[in-house]
Amino acid sequence: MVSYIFRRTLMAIPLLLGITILSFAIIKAAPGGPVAMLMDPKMKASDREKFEEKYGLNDPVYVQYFKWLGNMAKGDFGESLIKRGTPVSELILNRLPNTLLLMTVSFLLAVLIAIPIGIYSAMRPYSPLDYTFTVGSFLGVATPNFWFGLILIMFFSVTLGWFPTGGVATLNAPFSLWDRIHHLILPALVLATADLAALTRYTRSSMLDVLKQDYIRTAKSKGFKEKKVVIKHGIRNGMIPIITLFGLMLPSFIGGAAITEKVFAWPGLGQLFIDSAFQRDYPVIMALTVISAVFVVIGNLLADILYAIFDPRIEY
Amino acid sequence: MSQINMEVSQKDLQLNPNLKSKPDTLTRIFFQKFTKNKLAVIGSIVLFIIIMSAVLAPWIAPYKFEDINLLDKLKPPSKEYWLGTDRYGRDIFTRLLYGGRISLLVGFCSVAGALIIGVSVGAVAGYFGGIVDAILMRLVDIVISIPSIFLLITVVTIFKPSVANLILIFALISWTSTARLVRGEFLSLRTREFVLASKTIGTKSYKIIFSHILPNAMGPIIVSATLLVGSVILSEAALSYLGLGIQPPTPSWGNMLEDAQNYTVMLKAPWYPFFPGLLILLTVLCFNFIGDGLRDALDPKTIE
Amino acid sequence: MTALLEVKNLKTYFKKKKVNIPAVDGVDLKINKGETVALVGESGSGKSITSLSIMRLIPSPPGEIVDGEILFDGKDIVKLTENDMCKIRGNDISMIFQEPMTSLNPVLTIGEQIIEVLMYHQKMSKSTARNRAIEMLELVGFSRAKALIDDYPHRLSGGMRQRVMIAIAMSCNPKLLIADEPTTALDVTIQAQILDLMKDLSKKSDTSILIITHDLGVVSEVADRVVVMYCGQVVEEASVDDLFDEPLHPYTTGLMGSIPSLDGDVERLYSIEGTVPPPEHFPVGCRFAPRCPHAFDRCRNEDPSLITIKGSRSVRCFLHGDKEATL
Amino acid sequence: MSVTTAEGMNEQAYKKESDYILEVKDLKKHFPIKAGFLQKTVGSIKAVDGLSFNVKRGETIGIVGESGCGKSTAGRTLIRLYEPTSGEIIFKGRNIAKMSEGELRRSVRKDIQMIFQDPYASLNPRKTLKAILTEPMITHSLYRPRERMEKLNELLEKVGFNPLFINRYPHEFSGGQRQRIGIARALALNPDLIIADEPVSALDVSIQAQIINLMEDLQEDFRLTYVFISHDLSVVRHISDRVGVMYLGKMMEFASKKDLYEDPLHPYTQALMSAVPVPKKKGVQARERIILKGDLPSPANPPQGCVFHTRCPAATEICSQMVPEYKELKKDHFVACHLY
Amino acid sequence: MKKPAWLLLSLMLVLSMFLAACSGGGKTNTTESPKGETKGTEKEETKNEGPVQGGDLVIGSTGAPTMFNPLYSNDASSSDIEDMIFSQLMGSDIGLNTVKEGNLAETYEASEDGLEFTIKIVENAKFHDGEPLDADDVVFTYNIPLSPDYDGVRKSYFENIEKVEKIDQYTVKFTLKQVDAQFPVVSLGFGILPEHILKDVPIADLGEHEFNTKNPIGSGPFKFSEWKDGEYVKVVANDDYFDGRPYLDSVTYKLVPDANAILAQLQAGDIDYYAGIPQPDVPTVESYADAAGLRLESGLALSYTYLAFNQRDDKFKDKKVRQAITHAIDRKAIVEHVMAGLGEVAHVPESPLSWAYNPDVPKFEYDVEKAKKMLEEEGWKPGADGILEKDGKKFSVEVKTNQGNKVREDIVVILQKQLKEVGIEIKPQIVEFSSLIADIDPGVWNFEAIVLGWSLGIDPDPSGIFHTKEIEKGLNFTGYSNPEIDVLMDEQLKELDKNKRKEMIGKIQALLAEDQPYTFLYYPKEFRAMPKNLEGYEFHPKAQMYNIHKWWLKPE
Repeated sequence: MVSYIFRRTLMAIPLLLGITILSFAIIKAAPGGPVAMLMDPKMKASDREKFEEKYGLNDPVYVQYFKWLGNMAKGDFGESLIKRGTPVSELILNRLPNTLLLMTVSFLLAVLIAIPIGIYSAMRPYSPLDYTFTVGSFLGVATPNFWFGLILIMFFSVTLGWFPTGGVATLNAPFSLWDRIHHLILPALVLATADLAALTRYTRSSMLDVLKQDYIRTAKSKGFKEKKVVIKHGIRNGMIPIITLFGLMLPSFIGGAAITEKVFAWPGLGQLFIDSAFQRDYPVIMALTVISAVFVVIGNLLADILYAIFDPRIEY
Repeated sequence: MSQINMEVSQKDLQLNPNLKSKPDTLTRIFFQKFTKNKLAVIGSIVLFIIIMSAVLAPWIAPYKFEDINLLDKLKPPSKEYWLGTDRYGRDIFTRLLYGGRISLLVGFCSVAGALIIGVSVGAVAGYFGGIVDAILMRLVDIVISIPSIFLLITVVTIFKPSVANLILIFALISWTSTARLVRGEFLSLRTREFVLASKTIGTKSYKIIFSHILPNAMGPIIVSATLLVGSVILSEAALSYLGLGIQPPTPSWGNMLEDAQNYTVMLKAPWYPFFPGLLILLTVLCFNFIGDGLRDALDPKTIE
Repeated sequence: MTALLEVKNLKTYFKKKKVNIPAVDGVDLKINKGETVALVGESGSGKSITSLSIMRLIPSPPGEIVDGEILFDGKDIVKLTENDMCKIRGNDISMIFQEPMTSLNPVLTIGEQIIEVLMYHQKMSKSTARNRAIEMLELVGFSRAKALIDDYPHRLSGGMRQRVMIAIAMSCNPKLLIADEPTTALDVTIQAQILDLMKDLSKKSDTSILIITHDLGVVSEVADRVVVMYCGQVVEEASVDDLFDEPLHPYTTGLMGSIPSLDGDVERLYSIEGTVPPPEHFPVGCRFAPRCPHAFDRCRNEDPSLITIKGSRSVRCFLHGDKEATL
Repeated sequence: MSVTTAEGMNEQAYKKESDYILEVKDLKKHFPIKAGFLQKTVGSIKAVDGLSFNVKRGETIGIVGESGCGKSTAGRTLIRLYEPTSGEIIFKGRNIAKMSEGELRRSVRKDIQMIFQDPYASLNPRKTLKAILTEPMITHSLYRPRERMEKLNELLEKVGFNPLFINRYPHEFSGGQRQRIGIARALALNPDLIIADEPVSALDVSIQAQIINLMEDLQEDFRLTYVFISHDLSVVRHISDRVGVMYLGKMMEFASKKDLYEDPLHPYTQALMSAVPVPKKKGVQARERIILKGDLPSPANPPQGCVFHTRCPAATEICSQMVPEYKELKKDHFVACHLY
Repeated sequence: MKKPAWLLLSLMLVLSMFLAACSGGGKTNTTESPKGETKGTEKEETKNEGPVQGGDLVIGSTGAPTMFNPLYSNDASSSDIEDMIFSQLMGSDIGLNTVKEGNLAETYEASEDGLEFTIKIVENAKFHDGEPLDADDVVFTYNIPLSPDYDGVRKSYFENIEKVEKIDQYTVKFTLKQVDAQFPVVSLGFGILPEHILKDVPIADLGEHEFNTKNPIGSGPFKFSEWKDGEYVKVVANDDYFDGRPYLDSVTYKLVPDANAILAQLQAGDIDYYAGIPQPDVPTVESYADAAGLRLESGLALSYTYLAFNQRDDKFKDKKVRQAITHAIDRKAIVEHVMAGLGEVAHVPESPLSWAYNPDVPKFEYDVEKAKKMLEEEGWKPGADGILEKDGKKFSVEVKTNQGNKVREDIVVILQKQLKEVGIEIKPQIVEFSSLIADIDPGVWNFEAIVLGWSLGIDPDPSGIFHTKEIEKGLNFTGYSNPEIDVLMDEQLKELDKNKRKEMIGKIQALLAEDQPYTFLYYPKEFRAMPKNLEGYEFHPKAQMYNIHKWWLKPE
């Protein structure tokens, strides 16, 4: 297992390199640069050149890439070009907990809702409730985040006043767990609805598959009641294909919440990603792609480990 | 001769009672299975109506989509404006019809593009395997691993958001899942006995790919394509939110919804976002249901 | 000898597009205490559905027992509530299946899969159940049962898994063991091991066995009595010796003729024309008539009934029926 | 046309070239096992490990063995669906083991055909019978289009299938009927040699007999040579002229049907035969059964010496150390065992 | 074996909660003491009408600040906060006059030739760390951008300074290279940095120094307290502010990136003050203002929105054509419908608020017929499809504007409709901001026409945008060139007499209006929402935080 993890980590290096090369190429191909943000009627072209020179923005792209790569290999992500002087790592570390919290909670929310629904649907396929869940989950997926988010804010926060309008915590108030949860609910809900449909559908079809298996018949022939059969013999087997889906959802951990974060003024990495992309803050963008890629690698690794936990047939 | 045959057939029918008197064409089986899934049928009908009204927009629409009537801004649904008007007093019904043309065009064409790339890459990787497969799949991994929102923003910035470019961009971004899927299908199909049988006959690789493997992989490919259409329409809406979607005044459902995501509009004209939202929902829903229906109808396993 | 299980006129239908498909259509079956009965037939004959009906494991909605009685120890299983049936399944009647590779849950250890039955039916504590499970594994021939108990099924070969299945099925000392094609998926050398084991166990514990198979070789190896099914009906029933000596029904005869022999040569195999019709297309009259070389007009119009002849055996055929029936 | 027995053929052909249509010499097929860091090849599954036998024109060679013994791999390697690891496959005097795919297609593919086990998987569900059966002719540009239809009808009649059904799809037919189609497809190119990989094991007993009879009839009509692979000893006995018994990728015993079944020499063959349950016959004493211990060892890690020694009731010291020679004990009766 | 899976998941959750809690916990440590209510005061229960101390004001912003160093930052959010943290030598009043009152300059004297300025600074100014602010700090601050190592964006603001000298502890002298009428406005409005903290920092590193982000120390009315990236910036009252302690205890500058969400926050009371209400939403905010305890203050903003023509393009070379286009545009309707009527039609590139504004310039009012006629005179004739043609070329224009600005997008849509009337086809192209800026970069000039806005300085000098010398390297991206105006623009900068200068600039404005390098669309009216009980507020068109130390919340 340890050697497997080690091997997988080594195998991730070409993947990481590929991702950084592609990202670097794309972002450099986009017109404009960080100095475009600094437009000022009084600014002279020479001032800009000084800035560009200082940050090596006039070098050939491959030189810039290798310089960046060299620094990154040393663990140095560089400094933001827009928030000059702020290390990229600091920018990211400030927001990483927020993103992790939001994504994990929304993901768990989605899982906690979707899996029981999926299992129920598989147990009673084509029942009225199954249809209801199906339509309901697609409703979630077909509602754009930005619109759904604003609706929730207008209704639950402005009209009813049940939830805060945004942010991670009440301003100027001491830390309280309840306050944090209170702020988390609406954005997590918006994000969860998007994942809900896919998860429900996968769980349903996976469980349908499992419930047709011979060992389920065996379990029934042992005299167990349906509930026990499904819980003890069905779920763990049914979860195995879902793990793949978990792995596929992980890349969206960084960028996936961007729009929701914006609507709920949630200071997460997704927003930082969008802002940096618009501002051409190259070091931040590159650091975020690297982190995102690392997430993917970790996610896949985690999925593999989960596979091994759920499925004893898999050994590394 | 036909008489003799008929006679034999009678006996065959008797001995093989599961043989129907008329041959089952694949199309008929397809329809039989498809129509069994009620949601899929309803989905097809609704989608057909949506597509037809988009296609026939110039004949159905009571106004021109770019006609501004500044005196009738944000009017509620009425006899004059069936679904009300937007912030410029343009008829929402008209814009929805034309918006459907753009949204569906972008959806279909992007997915067609994604399929062309994805199927080619997946087929080559899955059929030939080995180093070709390894390289192509790493490429897929790389594209999948970069957050799509970042890809969208930057690629749109590079190419500029015209309808044609958006189609290109969505195709460039969404081919990966198809490629993975097709590769998987090819990997499993290439060891199937009918493919082996074809090999023992001496059939050439390209012919095996196109005539034996691809038709049998079409089911999952089409299903994933239907799901992709919905997600492209939603991505266009998200891009519109970032201001990089279809350029005004050309309507798309996405940019109409974005236009309606406005505090004033939502307070004063809540019906405005409702309609494009409903159409996006309906379309995505229809595609998903049709996808479900197609999954069952096209599955060669269930044919047998 | 008393009957442990008596199936009377069992009809299990499947509903498909509002049409009833008679998968099992009036089956009578009797198993005495300690007896091994073989249910023989090709695929589509309804033998597996019969066994699943006895277990009340017919997938419902589509399937339903529409008529008949299944008397087990005097109780009619058909009328039991699902709760009461759960107490019988795995305890009084247990079952092993054709596919040992897929019949064990891959994510649970072998031990867990035996222990759970014991804890559930015998209300044993976990540790007692564990000891009993080890005993059972030893009983089915595993020498290193203590180590094996914490292993997962994927580490075992097909033959070993089938032995585990037998251990699970036998752990509560059932009165009846239903074995649905228990050796079909196994190699001959392994099949021999399993058949030996089953014979041995039934002798030791006085368990009745209903073995379902299409392999007449297996039948002659283990069964006391044979019931031949075709198209959802019993077409012939006899003791194993009688049947192999003198098969009465043309289907049984045909079946026996179709099998190449290991000992002697025949120039050409006997073959039954045509195929088994699917349940939705069962013909009127005798269901075997379209394939029967002896069929005459009556066979194509009238449904023969199962009649007892020569005291102990019965057959569903007009060729034999009438003489005896008039007696 | 008169029945040409294997012996008859033998005598006639002896003076000409080789009287063997197919000679297999020390054929090996190893599948690599990849593992560890960087997925290096760390071992191999020796699916077929030194197989030698020959096939005379017009005869039927039966190959029996339990699952995992490599008989199907052997069949697929013979027809070059798998690349042989080493060894020679001499078909009509030419070694096809290392032939390029193009040359195979030009000169050999047509002459060797295969019948597969699974009648459901071996027919493309999306093609009509017509498409399935004309594909071989089109691939090899045989016949003119109109003649193809005639040939097709002829083929179908031969396999007992109503030509009226040529526009139907495989799913409309039962397993037995599909297997007939599979056979017709193999015949479409007028092959010399047919490798039949478990052609009847997926079929019901009554259908199995139909197909066996059909194959026997066709052998006469088309002067076919069969390599018949099966796990069913009775079926193999019925159809074959000579029979080989495989175990863990190796040939244990190879002899004429009569020799093998009446006087099996190898302990494995003996055990195999005794294990088959046979319907009782009055007055016939039940045979004594040899129950083999344990299971088949993994072909990735076969036992040292004789591969069968772990389960052999007659194993001695030497069996675990030396690989027994595959030798001709009697005329045309080969066996690999230290007992002899 | 089943347990670890759930354990792992819950561990992940707990871990992320913990991490988040840590960052939250950090906040409680740095916040002085929790101030429960945002509005109202507790301390002094005075019933008189005088100002009351206390309270926290939450200011909303969609933009995030980048750093707090006026010599390096260049965005509105940063300068909002810099305005509170730093104090400067000179400033402007609500009438846009340059004043020393409320700023560090106590006296301000210019020499006869206009090349030397002597400024005496107040003696009671102190930095937030208690160090007094004196001439050394001023000299230090002004020498930074004069250094060749300086890599900030403000160099041109100081280019005309020859040297800065300390005369005595509280007096400094600026020497200019040449006469510069806008010097006091442009160059003296920068916050003074503390020499005692930064003197050892090499100037090349100053742009990245952590002073800018972690610990800015100025002498302004508020002290920097905390910056949580992406959430808020908090400043607290400076008790030692030389102009008197601010009444507010603290100001929280809250970031809400979504323009609609910020209006929701305003309505819900999560934001007290917001200056960026889009004009189309003003009626909406007005409708809920009362219930939310808000009031709106408004005035013209110091900016204008325009349609610029690329004059390298043959279509736009002729000023008659540009004039005709202006005639064809119904700017009143644009103001009415896009801006909800909240703005004024513009004719010159200067705000009516400015002392140099010249109302008496050539105007090209909405007149479709005249526009058609003028275009026809220039050879543009309607083609078969109604679109004008000349020499076989259609009058089709791609109009770009930046993404993320709804009002500009709307303008383009309406322009398309209006110009169609005269036969000009408009193809809107909404471009992401960075790439739009790249499109108008010197040498690139990849546009035909563009809708943008200029924010104006306090000083009315128009040369940065319309002078010929600004084409090659500056912001005259339209390529407009008029030698007569060039001369006037150079001269007005050297004119120290305000009245004479006003006359010269007025002439420039008239000429620019005649030439129509842009179609000047409108001057927007800006609306700022604030608590009903906010007192001491004065609407300054340029600085939303103007005199914030004078603001106070009236107890209810």
